[in-house]
Amino acid sequence: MPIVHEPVTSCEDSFGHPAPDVLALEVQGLHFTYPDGHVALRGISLQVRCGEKVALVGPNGAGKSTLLLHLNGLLNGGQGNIRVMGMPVIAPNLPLIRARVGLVFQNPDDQLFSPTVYEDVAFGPLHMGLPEEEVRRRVAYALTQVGMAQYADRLSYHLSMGEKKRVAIATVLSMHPDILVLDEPSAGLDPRARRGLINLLRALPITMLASTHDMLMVRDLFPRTVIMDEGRIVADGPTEELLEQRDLLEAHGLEKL
Amino acid sequence: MPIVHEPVTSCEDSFGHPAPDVLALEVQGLHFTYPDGHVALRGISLQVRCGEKVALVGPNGAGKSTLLLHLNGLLNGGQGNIRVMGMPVIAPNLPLIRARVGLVFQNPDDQLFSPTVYEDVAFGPLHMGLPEEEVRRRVAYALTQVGMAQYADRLSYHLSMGEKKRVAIATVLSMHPDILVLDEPSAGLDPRARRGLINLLRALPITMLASTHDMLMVRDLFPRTVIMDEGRIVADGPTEELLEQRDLLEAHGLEKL
Amino acid sequence: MLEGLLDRYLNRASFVHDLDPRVKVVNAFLFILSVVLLPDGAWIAYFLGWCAILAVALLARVGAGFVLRGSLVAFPFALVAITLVFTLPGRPLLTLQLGTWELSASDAGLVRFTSILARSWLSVQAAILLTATTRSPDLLHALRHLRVPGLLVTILSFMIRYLYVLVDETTRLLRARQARSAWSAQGKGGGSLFWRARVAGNMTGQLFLRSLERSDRIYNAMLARGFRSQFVTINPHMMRRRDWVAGGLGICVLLLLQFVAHFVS
Amino acid sequence: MDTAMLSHIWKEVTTARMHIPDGFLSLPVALAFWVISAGLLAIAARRTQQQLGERQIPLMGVMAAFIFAAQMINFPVAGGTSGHLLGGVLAAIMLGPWAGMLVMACVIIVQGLLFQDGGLLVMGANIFNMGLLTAALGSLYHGLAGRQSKGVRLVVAGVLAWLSVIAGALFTALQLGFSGTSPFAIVVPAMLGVHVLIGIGEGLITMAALAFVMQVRPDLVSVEAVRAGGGRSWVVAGLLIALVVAVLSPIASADPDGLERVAIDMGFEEIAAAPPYEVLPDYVVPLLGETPVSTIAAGVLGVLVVAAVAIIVGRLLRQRAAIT
Ligand SMILES: Nc1ncnc2c1ncn2[C@@H]1O[C@H](COP(=O)(O)OP(=O)(O)OP(=O)(O)O)[C@@H](O)[C@H]1O
Ligand SMILES: Nc1ncnc2c1ncn2[C@@H]1O[C@H](COP(=O)(O)OP(=O)(O)OP(=O)(O)O)[C@@H](O)[C@H]1O
Ligand SMILES: [Mg+2]
Ligand SMILES: [Mg+2]
Repeated sequence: MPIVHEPVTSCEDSFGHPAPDVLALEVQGLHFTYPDGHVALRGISLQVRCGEKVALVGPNGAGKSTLLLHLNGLLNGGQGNIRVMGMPVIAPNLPLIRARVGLVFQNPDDQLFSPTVYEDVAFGPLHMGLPEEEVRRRVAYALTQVGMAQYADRLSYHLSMGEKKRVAIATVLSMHPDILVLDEPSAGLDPRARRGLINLLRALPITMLASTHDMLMVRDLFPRTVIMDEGRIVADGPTEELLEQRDLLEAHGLEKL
Repeated sequence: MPIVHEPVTSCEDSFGHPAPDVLALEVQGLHFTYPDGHVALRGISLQVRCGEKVALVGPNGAGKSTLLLHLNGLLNGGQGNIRVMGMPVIAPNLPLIRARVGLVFQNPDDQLFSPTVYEDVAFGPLHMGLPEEEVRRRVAYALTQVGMAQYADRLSYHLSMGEKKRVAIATVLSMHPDILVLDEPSAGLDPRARRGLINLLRALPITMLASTHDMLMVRDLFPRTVIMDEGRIVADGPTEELLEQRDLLEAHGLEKL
Repeated sequence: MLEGLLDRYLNRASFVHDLDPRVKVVNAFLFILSVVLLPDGAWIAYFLGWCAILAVALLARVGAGFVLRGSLVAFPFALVAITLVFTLPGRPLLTLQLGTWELSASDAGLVRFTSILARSWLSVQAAILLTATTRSPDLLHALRHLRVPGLLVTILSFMIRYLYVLVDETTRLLRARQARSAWSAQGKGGGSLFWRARVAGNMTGQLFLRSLERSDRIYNAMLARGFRSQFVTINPHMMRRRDWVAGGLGICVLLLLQFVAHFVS
Repeated sequence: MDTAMLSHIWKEVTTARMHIPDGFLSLPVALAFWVISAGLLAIAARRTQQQLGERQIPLMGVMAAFIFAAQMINFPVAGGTSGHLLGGVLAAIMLGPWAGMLVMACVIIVQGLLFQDGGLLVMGANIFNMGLLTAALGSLYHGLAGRQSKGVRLVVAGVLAWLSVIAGALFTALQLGFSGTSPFAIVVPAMLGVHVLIGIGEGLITMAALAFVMQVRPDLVSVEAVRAGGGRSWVVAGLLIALVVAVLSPIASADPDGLERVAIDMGFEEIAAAPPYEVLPDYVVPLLGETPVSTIAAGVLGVLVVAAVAIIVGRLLRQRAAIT
């Protein structure tokens, strides 16, 4: 049975109101080296509070995806501590952690592997062993949240890129996660779909950490930005301030808008 | 033997100087329906002069890729005429056409199908039947143009996305095309690699037609823009003017910067 | 995660790396052939064979440890042969009492089992040395020039190119599934066996369709660059003096092995 | 030996991937199968070329990479084991028998050549067992179920996939036996016993993958597509090859050890000593007997049983479909 080292908290207090003082995510001194010897993370420390929306930016190869994969234990074996809602991310906790951290991958094709939209969104709840009634409820809820309720019976394979992105997000929303972790959510979308996604993410009342190269989206959506380069966090602060610092941005392969 | 209906022209006059009055590309009343019945192009007419750099923008599914595939005869069977450097794009001319139109696909992994960079760049010249000496010369030329001369012996798989894009461009430059046709060249690149690509494309002295969603690149690189939607060209003119027309852009899923 | 597993080539500058791949392929193949032909119990010859492997590994600067570690892949298969120890008739060495049954290991069985293991182990190491010192494109060139049908070699080269791409794609698919494989706090979860199998099948089917579409795009990319039914390549390899010498030397070693095995011990 | 190694061994043993390493087959057996495989491959290459033309090159290459990658997709079964795909039947159903053979052969060549998963000298045997034989069985699908209802087609595909694993294991066992690497009386029942279970995973994944494609791209697996893919002659050809090999390989085997009399005092406990053999059904060994002749007969019988089950199941299902 799961080991949980501390009482499990939630981003909602006992009255169902948001609890902004709770730490949703806590990373301390995380180091990671790939088996081939490539050092990808060199001491990452990061805290995200409930309800925050944080952008993670940096050049290709900075280690953003590597960090995100750690957050629900898909990669491990490095040094350092990670806690999700107070629970340490260690092997025995993983089955629980994975329901709390909703990881949305860059390419929705990787995430949508069932024939129909319904089955894709139901995968998480079904794997959690929820009763069928509850699964249906959750699928309906998640699809409604992303505005795809009428798509339940469509084949995922034939959706447009923008629709796939939305369904991919629904596949983790159906697990009622506390934190949504997104890897390059706006990649490959045309301007209209991108705008729709930004509006969707803004409206979702959930803690969010997203890696991206899309500085326009960072400006429009994320109040806080973390800049990574070469496996380190080189800046962390309010987006407005960081986006003004041309030198900082240019030193890390980013562009001032 | 190749059928050529009119004297073959070139983007260089007989002294090797650029000849900006020659029509590099001429599309007239092009209609196309996919075998499954989906109508993708509904009467496209477009002219591109030698030396022009033209952006092709429009929402997902507008038919941009479909149009580009027609330009060197990878799709055919629709109504309408296409001429490349005065040559009609018809089956007997295809071997000549394909050397004149360099098509760079969106995903460089699809374009780089040989084990090493060298073999990929040599593929075009080899299949044009050029002698080995000339092939080597052209590979060296093309790789130098994209700044990847020292990468010849690397395995394509191990390159970064930005490097792959450059090599993909080299694979068609080695065929000495008159026109470079690019499908979403900046997709998937981080800001730094994107900037490098834009500079590279700007420096290449060659006619260019590129489909893209990247309005920043359109503004920086292409003096002329063509907007497509639902298989039709809905606007064609100087980029500066088009980018000012908020209503036009929004009606076709594009964003004003 | 799989990159290290996938790429067996060790990028070093060495005499062995520099040899013509044809020489390496032929020598590796002949070495394996010769090892398989060694009789049971030819310990000296096995040892000499191993010395040859070590020498090449040192010369190639790949390290004996690398070769050794890799060679353990054949180990599980030994289970198949271990029964020989107990079934071949011979002088009993050791008798185990298992319940009411008596197991006796015979000397002949042990010799045969160990010999099979030794030969297999030597063969695997030769194959590892080949891939550690020869890049896959060169390996394919060698095959092409050794008269393996060109069509097959071309298909193999496409396969190897897209192997990396598809293995990455699959890794991401598996990760995406794993990321959502949560259990409820009550300790329930996992789904039924058939459901899990169905999900795996769905993933396989999806990967198939994506691959099929990719092959279409690749075909388009080939056509766009002038491909017309015939594949053209340039031969980058020339046999030099040292290639001939190395090849000849290798064959001498093999003959020596056979001589030792049959006439010395 | 560390735990990683142990789990590696356990994985190898409990998956359908029976790559024989070099050294475990005698030279005559290895060479005989090289000849058979090379011959079949030559035919396969020619037939695929006729069907697909120049498009074949990227298609076969990417499909071979697909099978290789698909073999990584697993699903947890129980006790740390997992079900995997071998893919021969799936490849033959999706691409047709000849293309399926070519693809599977490429997979095994690359596994042996680049990753030492299976030897070089024994590659012919590995290609035969896991590639040609499985794809040939897969080709039965078109004759048996090509025009049936969706459910029948899926069941036939699943049964064939299950049988293909068993047939591959049977041939692996026979080759090992003829090489004198393992006594027939142990290796044949043990391999069959283990793979009767392992094959279930193969069957399930193959069915589900086919169902997915039927639902998402029905045009690819429609009756017309199927008709282009295969013919009845395949059933006969596949069977004949299998039979010929089963009869010929003992003659090719120069190693008399393989035909050595199995020690009579051998019991089942030592079989149980090796974890993979735990599932060995007791009754298989007496049935096979102890003499070389009966062992060959067992091999032939195995092939026939496998084929007969395939055909009977197909027939039954077809009749049922005709009634409903
Ligand atoms: N499986 C792997 N094995 C070895 N090295 C890897 C692996 N995956 C990634 N890397 C390396 O680790 C570093 C960090 O990679 P990561 O994918 O986390 O970067 P990223 O910041 O997400 O970049 P991008 O913006 O391109 O997505 C890179 O240098 C990359 O080459
Ligand atoms: N092989 C095909 N069969 C049937 N329909 C297709 C095929 N390829 C594309 N289409 C359809 O044709 C239309 C035009 O597609 P196309 O790929 O040209 O759009 P695009 O403008 O390039 O879009 P994007 O910005 O997403 O690349 C789309 O509606 C698409 O669904
Ligand atoms: Mg990333
Ligand atoms: Mg497109």
